[in-house]
Amino acid sequence: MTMTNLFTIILLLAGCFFFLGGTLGLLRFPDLFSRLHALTKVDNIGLGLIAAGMAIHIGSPWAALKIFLIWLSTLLASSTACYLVAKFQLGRPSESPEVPAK
Amino acid sequence: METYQIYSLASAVIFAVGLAGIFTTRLFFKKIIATKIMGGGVFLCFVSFAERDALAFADPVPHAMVITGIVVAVSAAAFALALARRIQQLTGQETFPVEEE
Amino acid sequence: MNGFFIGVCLFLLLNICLGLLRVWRGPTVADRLLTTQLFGTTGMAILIVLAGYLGELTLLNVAITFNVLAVLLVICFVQVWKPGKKGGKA
Amino acid sequence: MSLWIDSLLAVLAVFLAVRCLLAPTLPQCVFLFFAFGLTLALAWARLGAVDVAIAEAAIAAGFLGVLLIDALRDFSRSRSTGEGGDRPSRVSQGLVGAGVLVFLVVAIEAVWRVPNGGGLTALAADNLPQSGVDHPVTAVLLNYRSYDTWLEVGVVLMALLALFATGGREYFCRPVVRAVDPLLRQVILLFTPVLFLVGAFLLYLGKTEPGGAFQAAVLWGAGGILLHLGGWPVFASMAPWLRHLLLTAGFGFFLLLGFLFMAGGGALFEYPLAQAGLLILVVETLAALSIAAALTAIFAYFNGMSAESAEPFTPASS
Repeated sequence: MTMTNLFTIILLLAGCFFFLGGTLGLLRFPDLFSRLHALTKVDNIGLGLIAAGMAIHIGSPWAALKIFLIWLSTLLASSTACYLVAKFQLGRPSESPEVPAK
Repeated sequence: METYQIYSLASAVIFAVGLAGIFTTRLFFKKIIATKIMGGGVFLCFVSFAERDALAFADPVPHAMVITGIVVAVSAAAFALALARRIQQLTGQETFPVEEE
Repeated sequence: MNGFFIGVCLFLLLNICLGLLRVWRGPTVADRLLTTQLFGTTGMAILIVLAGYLGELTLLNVAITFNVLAVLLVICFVQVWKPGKKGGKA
Repeated sequence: MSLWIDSLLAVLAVFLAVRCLLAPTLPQCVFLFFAFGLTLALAWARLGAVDVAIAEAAIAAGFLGVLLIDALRDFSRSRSTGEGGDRPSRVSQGLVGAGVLVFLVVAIEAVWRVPNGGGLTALAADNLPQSGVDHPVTAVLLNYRSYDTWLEVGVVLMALLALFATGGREYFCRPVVRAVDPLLRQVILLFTPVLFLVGAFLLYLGKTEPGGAFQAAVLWGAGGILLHLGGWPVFASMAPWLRHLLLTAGFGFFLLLGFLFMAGGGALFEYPLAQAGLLILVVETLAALSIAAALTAIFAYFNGMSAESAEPFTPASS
């Protein structure tokens, strides 16, 4: 086991932990706003950790640059998404089902 | 069991599921989605056989046909959706008329 | 090392499966929309891991495509569903 | 060991297909369908079909998703989406079930025992040096079987024309005026150039690596859609001649080129070896532009439709 492999394994495991946290938050939190909070923050840390781990494993600068750009624009995209969805939901009843009960 | 076998079996099942969906739902919208699912099954079948015939690279002909197919299927789905929406706007119907038994 | 990557992929896939419960439960369309974000992020992570594991760096381009389009759904949803008075929950 | 991933993906795809069609409400159905599309994209990544994975990710996550969300607004409003109105009688259900079951057995038997003819991989590999590009899928799409691609550009155009036939073209020319959040405006201004850049990158990549005209077209189309959503309906407000030129450029140039070389003594779409690479790049760019324009127009049309259904009795303000 080399040093880089060790780093990769640690980073990937940490990333998996954060992904699990995000999913549990999505499932367990009571309303949309807290779910947004769990999803768009925790998952991005998970993605960042996994991306860093794989960038170390692949070891090519071009791929590492690409992976970094992927992560950067995911950060941007999901914070935008978080803001937009939260603003959309603001002022609406938070638990209104989309179809009338039959 | 090889990789392509798993996916080609799944493709047959997915196609059958889509087929059943077309017949069991009356909603236009769901019928359209069911055809998309059938299409997914067909594409999966093609790509899995491309993987089986791989030499240095996977067989490019099915890949090219699937890419063409994806774009054509989306065009057809867009047209079908527009028709369904138009019918819904003009008549309020979302299903084919039900015949009384 | 390969076994470890496969394990990570499997774990992330199972994560997606768990997230599907939220699509089912809803209760609002916005909640269901959130799961597309989860799929987007998790899918990207799977693709990045697969790229390293299979040595197929072109898979990164798939991840890039995912990523630039994930936000499109949200923007469309917010813009299209806004004008109606009851659009959000009707 | 890696078969576990494949098995899980395959089971997940089947499960999602079933759940999607059994879903009691349409939003559930649509979002489960998105998940199905993502599963397929991952399956393609596993099967080594990177081109297909990019196309699927772009189409399923991008274009079709946008259309479905737009249409969902019309449909999820009505009452008949509940389970009650959507069940056929028990007899017909049984008949359909039996029929599909028989079909399933036949289909599984067929895919299980399909003869291994070796495919066309060897043929494609042998002719690759003469095709003008280095990536086999691009070679098939734009050289060996370019009439497929040509007709496909035509099909997208046809879909747009058929849309006009369903409701008149006024939907398409009617940009929907709506308030745009200032932050969203900035984000759209930031993301649209990125989409165009990534599209161009994929188009250029198509020569040697997975990528190419369709993937680029969908990304460019997504850029057009974003601009439309942000209140800049660039495509819908173009001069008509420019719009028509954009829409038909790919189809027309493809055809022109094909006949030109046929007149010179070759077969239809047989490019001269020396210029093949350059010609393919030009054809791809124009085809991508046309498809992108058509996709943007389709979305503009859909959006015009939902504006009508939002306010049924007032004429559009612009």
